[in-house]
Amino acid sequence: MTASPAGHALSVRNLSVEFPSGRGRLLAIDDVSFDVAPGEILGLVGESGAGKSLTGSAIIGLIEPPGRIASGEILLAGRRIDNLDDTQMRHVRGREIGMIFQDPRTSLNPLFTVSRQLTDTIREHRPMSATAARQEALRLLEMVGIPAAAQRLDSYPHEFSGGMCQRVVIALALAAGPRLIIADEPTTALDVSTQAQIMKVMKDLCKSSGSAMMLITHSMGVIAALADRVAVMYAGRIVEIGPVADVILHPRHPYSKGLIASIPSLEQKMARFSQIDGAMPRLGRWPGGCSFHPRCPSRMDVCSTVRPELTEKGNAMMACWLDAS
Amino acid sequence: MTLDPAQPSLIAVKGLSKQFDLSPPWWARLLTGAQRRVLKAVDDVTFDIPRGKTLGLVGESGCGKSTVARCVTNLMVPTSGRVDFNFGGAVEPSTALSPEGRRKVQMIFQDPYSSLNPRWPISKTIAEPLKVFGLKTSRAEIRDEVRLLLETVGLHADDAHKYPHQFSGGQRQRICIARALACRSEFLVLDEPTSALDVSVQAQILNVMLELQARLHLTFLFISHDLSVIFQMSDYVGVMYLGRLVEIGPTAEVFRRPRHPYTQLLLQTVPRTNLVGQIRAPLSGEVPSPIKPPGGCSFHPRCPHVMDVCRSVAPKQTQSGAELVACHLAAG
Amino acid sequence: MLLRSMSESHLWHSLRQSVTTMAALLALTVLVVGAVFSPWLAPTNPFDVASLDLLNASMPPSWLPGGDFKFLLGTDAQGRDMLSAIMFGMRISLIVGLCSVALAMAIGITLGLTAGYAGGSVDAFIMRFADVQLAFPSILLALLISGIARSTLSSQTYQASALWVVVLAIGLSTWVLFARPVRAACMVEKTKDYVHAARLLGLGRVTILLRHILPNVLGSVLVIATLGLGVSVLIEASLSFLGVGMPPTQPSLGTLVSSGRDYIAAGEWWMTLFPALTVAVLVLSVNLLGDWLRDALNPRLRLAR
Amino acid sequence: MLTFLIKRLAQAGLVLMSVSFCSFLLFNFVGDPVQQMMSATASTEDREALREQLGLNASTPVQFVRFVGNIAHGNFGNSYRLGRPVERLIAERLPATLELVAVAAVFALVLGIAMGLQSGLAPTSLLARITQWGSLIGVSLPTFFIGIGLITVFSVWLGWFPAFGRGDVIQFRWWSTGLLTASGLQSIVLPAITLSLFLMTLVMRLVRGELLEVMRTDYIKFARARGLSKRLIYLVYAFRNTLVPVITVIGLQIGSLVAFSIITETVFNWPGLGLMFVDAIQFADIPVMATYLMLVALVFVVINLVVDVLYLAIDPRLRTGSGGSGAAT
Repeated sequence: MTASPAGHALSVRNLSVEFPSGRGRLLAIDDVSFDVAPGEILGLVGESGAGKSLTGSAIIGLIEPPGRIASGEILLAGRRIDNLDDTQMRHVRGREIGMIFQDPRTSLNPLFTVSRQLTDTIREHRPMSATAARQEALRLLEMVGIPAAAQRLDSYPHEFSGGMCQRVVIALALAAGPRLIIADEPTTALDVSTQAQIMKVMKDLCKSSGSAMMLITHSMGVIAALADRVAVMYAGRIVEIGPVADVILHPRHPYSKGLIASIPSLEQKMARFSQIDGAMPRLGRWPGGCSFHPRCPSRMDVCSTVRPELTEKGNAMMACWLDAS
Repeated sequence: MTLDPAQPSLIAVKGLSKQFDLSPPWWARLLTGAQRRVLKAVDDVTFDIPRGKTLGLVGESGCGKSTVARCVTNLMVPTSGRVDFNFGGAVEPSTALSPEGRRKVQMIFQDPYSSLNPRWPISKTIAEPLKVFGLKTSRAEIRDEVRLLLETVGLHADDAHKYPHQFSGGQRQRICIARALACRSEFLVLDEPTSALDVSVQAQILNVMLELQARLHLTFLFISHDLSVIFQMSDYVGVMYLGRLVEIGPTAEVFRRPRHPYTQLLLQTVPRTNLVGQIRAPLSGEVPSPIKPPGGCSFHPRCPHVMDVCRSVAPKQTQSGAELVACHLAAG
Repeated sequence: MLLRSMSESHLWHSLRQSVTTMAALLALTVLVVGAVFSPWLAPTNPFDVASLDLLNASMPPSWLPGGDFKFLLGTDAQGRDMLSAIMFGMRISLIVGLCSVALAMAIGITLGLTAGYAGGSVDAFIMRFADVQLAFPSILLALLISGIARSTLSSQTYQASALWVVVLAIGLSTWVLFARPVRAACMVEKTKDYVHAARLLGLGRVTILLRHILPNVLGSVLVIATLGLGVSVLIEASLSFLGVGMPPTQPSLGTLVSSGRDYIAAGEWWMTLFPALTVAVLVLSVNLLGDWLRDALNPRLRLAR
Repeated sequence: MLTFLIKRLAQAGLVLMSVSFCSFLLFNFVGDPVQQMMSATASTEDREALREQLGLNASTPVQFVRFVGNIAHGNFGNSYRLGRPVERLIAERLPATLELVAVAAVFALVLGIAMGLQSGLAPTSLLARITQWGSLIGVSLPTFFIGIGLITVFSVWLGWFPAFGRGDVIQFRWWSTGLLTASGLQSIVLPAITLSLFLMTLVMRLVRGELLEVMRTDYIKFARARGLSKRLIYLVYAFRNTLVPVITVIGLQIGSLVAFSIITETVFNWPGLGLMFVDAIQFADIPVMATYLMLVALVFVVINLVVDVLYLAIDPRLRTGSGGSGAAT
């Protein structure tokens, strides 16, 4: 946290997102801060309902109403983008932030050719003739590794396999050369062997273009393979953030510990799985103090009343009262 | 071959095939010259499961593992082949199961959100098999049994009157297990039972299943695309690719020394948390459409060890150590 | 059963949120009470020929010059009190509407469930049948059926059974309204795992359909039934307007509009306007209620999957 | 693709066959034609002769084949009431109805789609709320009431438009058009509005509903995340996806526009087929009824074939015929 916000591709400061409801306003993201350096891949990991996808939507300014950003700042290369109006934000989306969604088959409009969707996106952000845009579309498809791209340019999405569709989606997200890519579960809908290919494409592209990436996933394996740093989210907050090797191999927050321990191992057969009891509470039923305390094996009195803040512990930061003193 | 000659098999599947005819109607084929299109979802699959053991079936989407599950439980009628059960008495083919036999074969489904009738309180769902099979008759007995079953799977007995939407995914999966237990089933098909759940909840559900298996001596057919779950849960594992069983054997053996190149590929590409920063992937290749599988060995276009014979001849299953492998390499 | 599991509090809460729905419910209650209890509530009995007096004919509503407070909404050309005629007419309109919805629902649900669950050639046959049916828009079919009844029955039998002919005509021409969504919903439900679980218990098709699937498609049926009531009342009114629905001896709202129509040119608009307005308010409030039901049940249905 | 079209053509043929069979049944079993055609005093021999002459003594299948053959030759029999060939009557009345339906359909589609888009894209705007309410009232009002109301206001009170009839028409061979004369245009305004209102509100609600549905899909979210302009997202991407389900319903409903023209024509005394049909029902004029039915079915079938072709134009997935590859795993 030493560099100035300007040095970061993305800085999120004290971000909170709320949903008005019958029972008052519900905080779905509560005071989240993190940075992503240029060329860095930050993994955002957590179970469903932790608020990781919502964080991604908040950054690109596409939270579904009635949800809205309650407080905090989002800075893209030092420029505040959370208070931009719709037109200004439209020029940020696609041009400066690219987004990749989970299901490649539903992400592409089934009624338009791949080239149409690509050229529309390219020409939206870069003044270019139709033929030049088509050339660029071809270049993008080749870049993401679509074989015989020239012949497939005018195909419709249903003529592609799942993995090929996701490559097209990546090409679309990269069409205007964004400085930040938000990838929301980019490999979840794919088969294991295809998954690895897509991860490789994403990692290579990040390295070669210098774009930063925010990788949102529930899979620790994907995080381990791709990310440089990882933030673990629970109930709308970051509970632990640090370099991947530290957090995944030596987690210290009881939740990260439990989460990683509950992943079935491929190395050693166990008689019983290590489990965290209970489940993540639903939105609006989050307990006070540390919201993990009802499930925490090492909870203390303080945990149920006072909320721990993120504090530095070695290479990583975590929000826990354990060895806080 | 049987997986464990010392143990009697509870279920034996022989030459199971299931085809779906996707061809256009005959008049359209006549007029447009279109070809018949037959999807071989399952192609000549043979295996057996010893009593009290777990066979894991693993493979990518479209490999036919769910179709096997449906054929085994009689939700689908196989095109050919047979499924025989032996619950200790006579051998019963699955197509002619007695009500008693049917009761013993139950299934846990993937989607906990659709596997419970949303209009029924869960007590009614769990009580249904008790009534249908006449296991309990009086109202008080049924109520007590439902409470007992709920506690067995780790839920509160007082929640019996609640409706499915009041439960989380993991809790619903427990309710489904309770329904299967209500049948006093002996053989459970688990079709991706945890793939809709979060990791920490997955661990809970898998633990429940392990405990119940040990206590009630249950036999499992465990279907999953997750290699590590299969590794942990099963005694034997079968690997499927495009409708065929390419490798089957004791879990430890298959995972330690995979013999089929496809199994090797799967094990190599699965992301592991202990390998930080490593992506081990072949550059290209995807599962082809099961409607038009490649000729010969259907894996040959992706196989790094492909030989000429692979393109033309489909390999037969051959014994290799404690395993059966369908590969020309293993055949020597 | 349905409402209980939807939890009454939820429906009630959403009902109180919507002012228009409350208003519609109120209007509907007033109209239905007025119609059901018309023999006791109506100021006069419009069918009692003895009480008619031609001196009272064509009187404007009571608040206009020449109006009489005895006849709040004026009188028709025979001196009938319009208010009473409307209340009695609405009774007939509602009976026809409800009966024909019930008929359409019975046919539609049965065929829809059968087609959806059986699939294959049974499904194809029923749905082709529905397609042919769709080629005859409902009002046309209703016209045809009452036309046939008119030409086959003697005029006396026809008069006596006019109500049932109209019910039959509307019911037979609107069943597709139910059959298609029920079939679609049934096809969705039957692939769900709770149905598979029921099949594993060895339950028969009929048992599964009635115990498991039917309760789960009732939500959409309820919405269609509400909207269908509006449609039925409209068709009945149109048929009567065209002179092939309810005869003047048993006047429904549509019949009243139709018989008052000739007097518009003479400036005696109330004979048409008031019955027509009643139809409009009736159908509007039914539609509002249906819309609200759909919105109130839908997110719930989606959540419960 | 060819399979798809052949299938639809076969279905269309099936519909026409069933409808002509219904018409045939109408002819033969409802109301004895001999009874209708001869006076009550005619002798039994005369009746028998006429029977023979009409071919009524042949077996039912033979009669049906003859019936279809007659239709194929454009011979629909004589009207009981007017004693003239039905095809002539139809030909005289057809232009009036088709013009009315066409004008109403254009009204309904253009305004309905425009209002639907508007209220779907800005569901909370004042205009959207007004159209939303208007549409609800629109589907709740009986067609005849709208017609009577329009006549009362615009003809009786204001005197802007004629209350009935078609105005002056120009004859082109057998087709007569009212669209080329001032009085003809004036005359068509009120009936066309009356007829179009129901479809217009339906189209509007449908477009709005489908658009809201499409706006929730991943590909629209992804298009927004790529920073595409609103115009492109709404009017090109989302609109085309909205059209797929919308044209099906529109296809079905344009058919029913023909049916609803019965009421409109009655209210406005419009000299079209609907008016003729109502008269035919009153007098049990079976040949006219039967022919009208077949005509409506034909219109329905033709419109639906057009819809199918539109489908092919809009949805590439149908063109390659690979729709059904998502089989069980």
